[in-house]
Amino acid sequence: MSTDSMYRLLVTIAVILGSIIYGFFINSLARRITARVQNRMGPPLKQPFIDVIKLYSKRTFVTHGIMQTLGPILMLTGIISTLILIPYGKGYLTLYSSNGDLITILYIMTFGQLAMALAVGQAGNPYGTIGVARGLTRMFGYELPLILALISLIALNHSADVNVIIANQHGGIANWNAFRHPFVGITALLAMLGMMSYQPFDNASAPAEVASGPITEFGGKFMAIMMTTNAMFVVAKLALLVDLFFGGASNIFILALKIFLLYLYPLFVGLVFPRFAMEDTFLFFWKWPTLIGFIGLAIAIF
Amino acid sequence: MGFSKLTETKVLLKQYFKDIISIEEGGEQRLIIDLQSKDITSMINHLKDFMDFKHLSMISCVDWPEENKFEIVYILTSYSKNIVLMLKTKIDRKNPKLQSIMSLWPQAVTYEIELNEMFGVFFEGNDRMGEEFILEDWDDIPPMRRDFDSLEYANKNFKFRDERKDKKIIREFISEHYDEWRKK
Amino acid sequence: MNVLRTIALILSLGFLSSILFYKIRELRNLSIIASLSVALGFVIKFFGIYTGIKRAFSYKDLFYFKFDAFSNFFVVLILGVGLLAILASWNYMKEKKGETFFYVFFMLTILGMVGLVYSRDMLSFFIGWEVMTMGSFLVILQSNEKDRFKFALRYFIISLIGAYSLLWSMFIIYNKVHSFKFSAFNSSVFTKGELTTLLITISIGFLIKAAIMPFHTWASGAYSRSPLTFTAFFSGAMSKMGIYGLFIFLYGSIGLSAIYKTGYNEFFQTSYFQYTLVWLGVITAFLGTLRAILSEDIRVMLAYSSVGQLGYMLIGIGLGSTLGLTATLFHVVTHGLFKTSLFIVVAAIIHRTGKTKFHELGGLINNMPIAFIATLISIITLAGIPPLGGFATKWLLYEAMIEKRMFFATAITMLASIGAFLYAYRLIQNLFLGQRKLEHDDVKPAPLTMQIAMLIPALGMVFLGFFPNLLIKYTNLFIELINIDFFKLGVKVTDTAFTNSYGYWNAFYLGSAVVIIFIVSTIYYNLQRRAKIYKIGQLDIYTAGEYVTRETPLNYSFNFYGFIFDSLKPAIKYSVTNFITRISKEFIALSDFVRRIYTGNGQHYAIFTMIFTIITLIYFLS
Amino acid sequence: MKTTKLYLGPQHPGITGNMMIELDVEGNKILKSKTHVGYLHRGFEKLMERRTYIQSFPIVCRICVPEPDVNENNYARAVEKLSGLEVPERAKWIRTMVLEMARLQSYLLWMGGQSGSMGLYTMPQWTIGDRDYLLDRFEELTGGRVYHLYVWPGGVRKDLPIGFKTRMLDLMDYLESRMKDYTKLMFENAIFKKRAIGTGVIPKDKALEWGVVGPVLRGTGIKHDVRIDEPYEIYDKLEFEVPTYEGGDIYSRALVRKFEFMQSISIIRQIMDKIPEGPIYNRIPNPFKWKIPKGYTYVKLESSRGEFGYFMASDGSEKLRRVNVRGPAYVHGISLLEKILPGSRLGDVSTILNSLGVCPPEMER
Amino acid sequence: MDDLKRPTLDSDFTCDMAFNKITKWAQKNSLWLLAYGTGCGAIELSPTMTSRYDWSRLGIRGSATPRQADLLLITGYLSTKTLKRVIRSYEQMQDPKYVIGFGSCTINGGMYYDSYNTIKQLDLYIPVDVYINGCMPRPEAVLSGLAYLKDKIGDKKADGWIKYKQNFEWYRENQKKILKSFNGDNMPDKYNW
Repeated sequence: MSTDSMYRLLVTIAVILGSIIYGFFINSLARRITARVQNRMGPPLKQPFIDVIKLYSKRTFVTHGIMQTLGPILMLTGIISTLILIPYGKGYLTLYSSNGDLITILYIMTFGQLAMALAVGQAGNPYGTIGVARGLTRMFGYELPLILALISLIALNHSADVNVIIANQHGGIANWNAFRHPFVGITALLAMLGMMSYQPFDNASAPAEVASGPITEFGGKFMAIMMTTNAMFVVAKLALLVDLFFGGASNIFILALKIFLLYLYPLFVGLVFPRFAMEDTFLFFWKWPTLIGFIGLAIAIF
Repeated sequence: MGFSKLTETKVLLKQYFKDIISIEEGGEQRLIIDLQSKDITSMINHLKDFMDFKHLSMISCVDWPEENKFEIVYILTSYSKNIVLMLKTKIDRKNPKLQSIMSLWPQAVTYEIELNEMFGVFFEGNDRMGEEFILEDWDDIPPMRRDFDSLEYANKNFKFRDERKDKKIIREFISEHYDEWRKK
Repeated sequence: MNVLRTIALILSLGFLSSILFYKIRELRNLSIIASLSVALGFVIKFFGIYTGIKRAFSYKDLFYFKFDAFSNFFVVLILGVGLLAILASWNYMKEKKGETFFYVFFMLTILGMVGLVYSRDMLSFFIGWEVMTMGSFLVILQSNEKDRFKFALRYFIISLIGAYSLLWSMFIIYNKVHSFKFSAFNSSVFTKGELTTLLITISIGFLIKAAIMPFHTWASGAYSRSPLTFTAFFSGAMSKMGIYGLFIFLYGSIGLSAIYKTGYNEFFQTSYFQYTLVWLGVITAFLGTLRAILSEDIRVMLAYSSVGQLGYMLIGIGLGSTLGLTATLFHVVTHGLFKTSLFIVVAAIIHRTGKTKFHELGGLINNMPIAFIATLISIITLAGIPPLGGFATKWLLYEAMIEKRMFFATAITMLASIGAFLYAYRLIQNLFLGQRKLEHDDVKPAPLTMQIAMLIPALGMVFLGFFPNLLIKYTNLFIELINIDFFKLGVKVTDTAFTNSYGYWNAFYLGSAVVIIFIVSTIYYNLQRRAKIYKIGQLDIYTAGEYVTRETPLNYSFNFYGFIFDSLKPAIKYSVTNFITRISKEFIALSDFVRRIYTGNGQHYAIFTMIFTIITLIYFLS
Repeated sequence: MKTTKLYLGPQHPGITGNMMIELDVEGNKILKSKTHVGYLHRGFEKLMERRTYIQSFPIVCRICVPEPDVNENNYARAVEKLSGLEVPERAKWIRTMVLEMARLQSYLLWMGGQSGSMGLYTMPQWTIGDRDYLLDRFEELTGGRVYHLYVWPGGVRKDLPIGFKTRMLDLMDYLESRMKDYTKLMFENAIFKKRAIGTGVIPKDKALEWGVVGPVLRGTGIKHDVRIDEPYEIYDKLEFEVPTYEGGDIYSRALVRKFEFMQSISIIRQIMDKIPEGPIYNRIPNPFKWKIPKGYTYVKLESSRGEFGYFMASDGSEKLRRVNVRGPAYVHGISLLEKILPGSRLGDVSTILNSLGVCPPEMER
Repeated sequence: MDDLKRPTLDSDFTCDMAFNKITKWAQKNSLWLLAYGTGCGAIELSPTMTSRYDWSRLGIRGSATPRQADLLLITGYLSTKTLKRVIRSYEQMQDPKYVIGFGSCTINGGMYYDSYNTIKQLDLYIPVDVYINGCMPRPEAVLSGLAYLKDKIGDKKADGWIKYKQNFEWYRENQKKILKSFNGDNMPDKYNW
């Protein structure tokens, strides 16, 4: 193990832990902001950390079978392997993104979701299965605009390597992808609403309709791992979107700031909109965002 | 203005139904009618179809153990005439039977199931009789009958907290001294 | 000794033994398996070696056969999948009504296919093709499904149409080139119009066998109504013959330059014909997946999923670049693997429970753990999730399409592969997870032979996931044989890293990374020692406080993706099958009208003849 | 079995209160729904037969939790009708004000529930937060936030505190201004409209026959309101309109409730201006020996969810023979729900339930 | 179906792990409350939840299912039918779990002392950690009750769930006296998760 790869390994571990902590930090900030909008105080900033420690200190864990125990572990694996493929900056911060391009990242994201879906299936709760079916339908919905945006990016930069895409966006804000190619940017932002599973599209885990959806049967330690993976997944997705559309970041702090600002967008949309019905969610993504996406792609090719 | 409508409906009902036991006005928009149990359904049909009593407010039952009778009360409202009509009929308490009016109003089913569970009144023509509506695994006699004492049932089934050492019934104590306290 | 003759001898021995020993089941099965495995071993041993063995065989300069990597690639697939299918059907077909004939016709189909693949001239190709279709038609009849005749007949008629269009194209070639040999074709002789008709007739013939969208109506019926272990072979290997046929006719004999002659487009650097092939593949992939998502019967869903996957292969061929061909060949192998394993799993389930609908099954994970593992690995490959082999095909295909600047097509194919993830999850959820029904409590695990037949492809997929470059070595062997300068921008394979101008992907590195992280997270998971883990029963779930019994139906499986169906309902009713059923109705109405003429009494016939004679007289006199 | 049995049971975040809807679901569509009640039954009608008239006064307001004043008012008027007790004029004005305040806070609670079930979590925070200011007024007037024990047979227990009028009028202006925000956030919200229009539709011709009452009936376009059909208290001296909207779906019911919310504010303003002076309470004889002659009466009033009636029978002793409460939820929650839910989507169950204003305790008392 | 071994009380409840202080602090400051309005007091929970009183300041959050909840509020009187569901929800909650009884109905039957359908004393059936008095306690009273519970958790006195496990037979015995259909097949005798 040459010093270079050892050093890169240490940086990766640091980035993974950092993304957990930063994910929780953003989550608690989001809770404070929603509380302020609803003119109330909101929980203290360290609340997500307290929740996870409490969940870990639970005394009994209940599982229905081997798959439900394996589910969270595989989900953690899926999320971490997505994280290491996304560049977080220059030099060692590009982690192992030299081993997988945009298509690999797009596909390895589904690994975590499949693991959780299987764990929910094993639990045998009808609410869980309905929640997963809804989540997958929503994914099937928002993937189309997302793919259109990514493919048009590949067409524009003549390469599927994320580092190359970042490199092409150097210079001022003017030539960030989101502004240089407006249509592609708008499609990606609309698709992002679906990815973040916030209010207008949180019918997978809607408490009123399907009691807390997929995580109905998960308590204690499984719920703790679910929350950490959720936090990491949010950071990973946002980092990817920042890299692709908002010019990546030279150092980690600018990246953190950009991630937080981008995170505010689905948050505020979610605060003022009720939930779509399931069919409308699916159709929403296949109507306007897809049209804009096609236009963006057409412009990108010709 | 409602007054004239009241007497007009009263006269109409009288000449339509010969053997009404009694019909009088209880309050300015209320009409109380007593009937035999056998022609209740025909009366209600007539009221609903011709006399525009479209809204069934309630079916209730009053228990008269001393006369050994259940008194079933149908409360109908006519929105156009603004009249609330209480149709009362007395049925035997030993095996209370009555014709169901399920076909007229769907919500009548719920009232009849409740009366069956609470009083034991049996409505023919309603297939959901005996269905568990409110009480679960109830083994005693229907609870709303007068001869069922709920305090004695509570003492038998539930254990009270035993700190009440003095066992004094506060209510009797207050009722005796109420008048002196008011004078002070 | 001539390699070809030995292989033919071994296989015909197997065929004969299936006829002679039909009484003794063990002997017959063992002899068939022996013959197949010996033949397979033989082919693998001499796969790439061309020196020192006689490998060509011709008869009366009409039938030419050749033994080289070009056809061995497919022969290995046929014999391998055939072996697994027969191994699985040892228990599956035991005591079933059509067992004896099942093996006979199965061997006949295999013989036809091997002959077809080794043939180097159109005549023997066509004979092998017919033997294969006939064999498979007869095997479908051996299953004990009620409505198997209707669907077998439909399959047979449509394949017949395909065969005739192939025959038509052969005659066009013959009367211009006067020889059936593939290599004897030179495009100068043909005019542009003739070339296009030639291409169209050939593609119709092969697209029918490969069940591509407009001609796919027979697929769901034939796949689901035939004995399931044979369907594993049917969709695992036989549907690839259409791809092989397209390949050998278009690139083997006609050649790229001739295709370009029929109209070339600079932007996409392909001919219009190939561009239509690509879009046919894309549409098949998308609509096949959509149809699979919304189907209720397990076998019908897997059938439509095969239709969808074949769409991917067609795209690869349509692109006409080395990367496209490697993607197709890679997908031929992976699809062969996971489809065989999935069909054998479903065969085992139906063998044990007798149920074929999603909503009748559920919670079989504890009864059939091996089947669960095999299905899990197959659906991960089906959905193309990185650590396993499925992702290699997806990556290669997308790189090839991007290389050819077909971006819209890439977008829709990617969406189709996400759709594949949807029905893959439904397959494993409704069969193995969820609440187990009362009557399935004592379901025994899959029979031993079936379990072996499931696990071998699963191991193959895992192996492919980590070392895809070994398969690339064989595909490159395949492509070098064709002396056409394809679009040279192939993929540079350095040990397990795939790099080409657009992107890169390192299979082994990613696979090992996932395994290491899995170990790390299990350690992280077991950090908490204090708590106790209780394994609880099936009914202890959150039911909003209510008490439930084993009879309450708690499985959510019917109309699983009802949302997609409701939102796409207006678009779904224009499906191809409705279109064909409408045509057939009008056809029946027409024939009913014509039938009225035969009224059955003499005077009418007399009048008709008299009128007829008068008309002809007038016609000739004037 | 094609269908899945889902229990939107007693412990379910989507259900308002403590009842159970047993659904047979196929995919996303509901085939059959059955409501199970009885989780909050404490046999309160039996208990009232064991208590004298004044003793059952504290029990009466605990029947329906979101709107206790409706029960108090009904019970008081029923006893007055049976015993022929007279109520002073000022007490009637105060009683009407209390009823209208109860309607306001119930509508605020409804707005929170309706939007919460649809996922708009900002709206409940706002509306239930503003409802609390109304509860402060109740606390000031009656001493209790939810259970007020204020309106009893013979009049009202306490007079208006000093300065109550100005504080109430300020609150009315505040609520009126807040309504603009609610309209922008909920009633005019595009997604709310998309989900509300056309779901949970009650056909206009069957509405009366199914026993639909209150805002739900007015939502189907039929104009009936107990305050106009049979004006009790001082409703004949006040000017207010009763809205009707066509469509019979969730959105038309929402508009009806929004319009009535504004009407209640104007009613309270009228009361505050024209309330006469005078005594507030006619003393009743010694409650333990107060015998009421034999008689039957049925008293009803317009609660925020519909016609709320009390059937009372007295038999001349100091305890009443029979009381039977007829709340709107009794019909809306059981027989009406079993007619609307089949055919609608699984996701809309709790939205429809909230739009019908179902309050489980009044279903099984 | 393997036979479930019921959670026996062994050392790990009492042993003092090194970071026990941190877990106590975490359990104290993050209480997830089961969304189950069992009685008439539930109406006072909504103002406590929303912007005016807002219990999320104390780190309390509602949870839809018993699996994630650690706090069960019995808000007011409890009819026998609801008691059966409360027992199932309570047993499905993960340890350590706490119960708060609202109002006088849970203490001695309250106003419905003579009703045939409500239980008179809650802690015969499930262990109760904190009682909040008041016939429907006000939001301030609810918050003070919750604060009191947090202190009790802080110094390890809130051990209702240990009591439930220790004398599980006694509780099951009382429950069976009232719930007639307890030993039906759908109501398993053992600790149903």
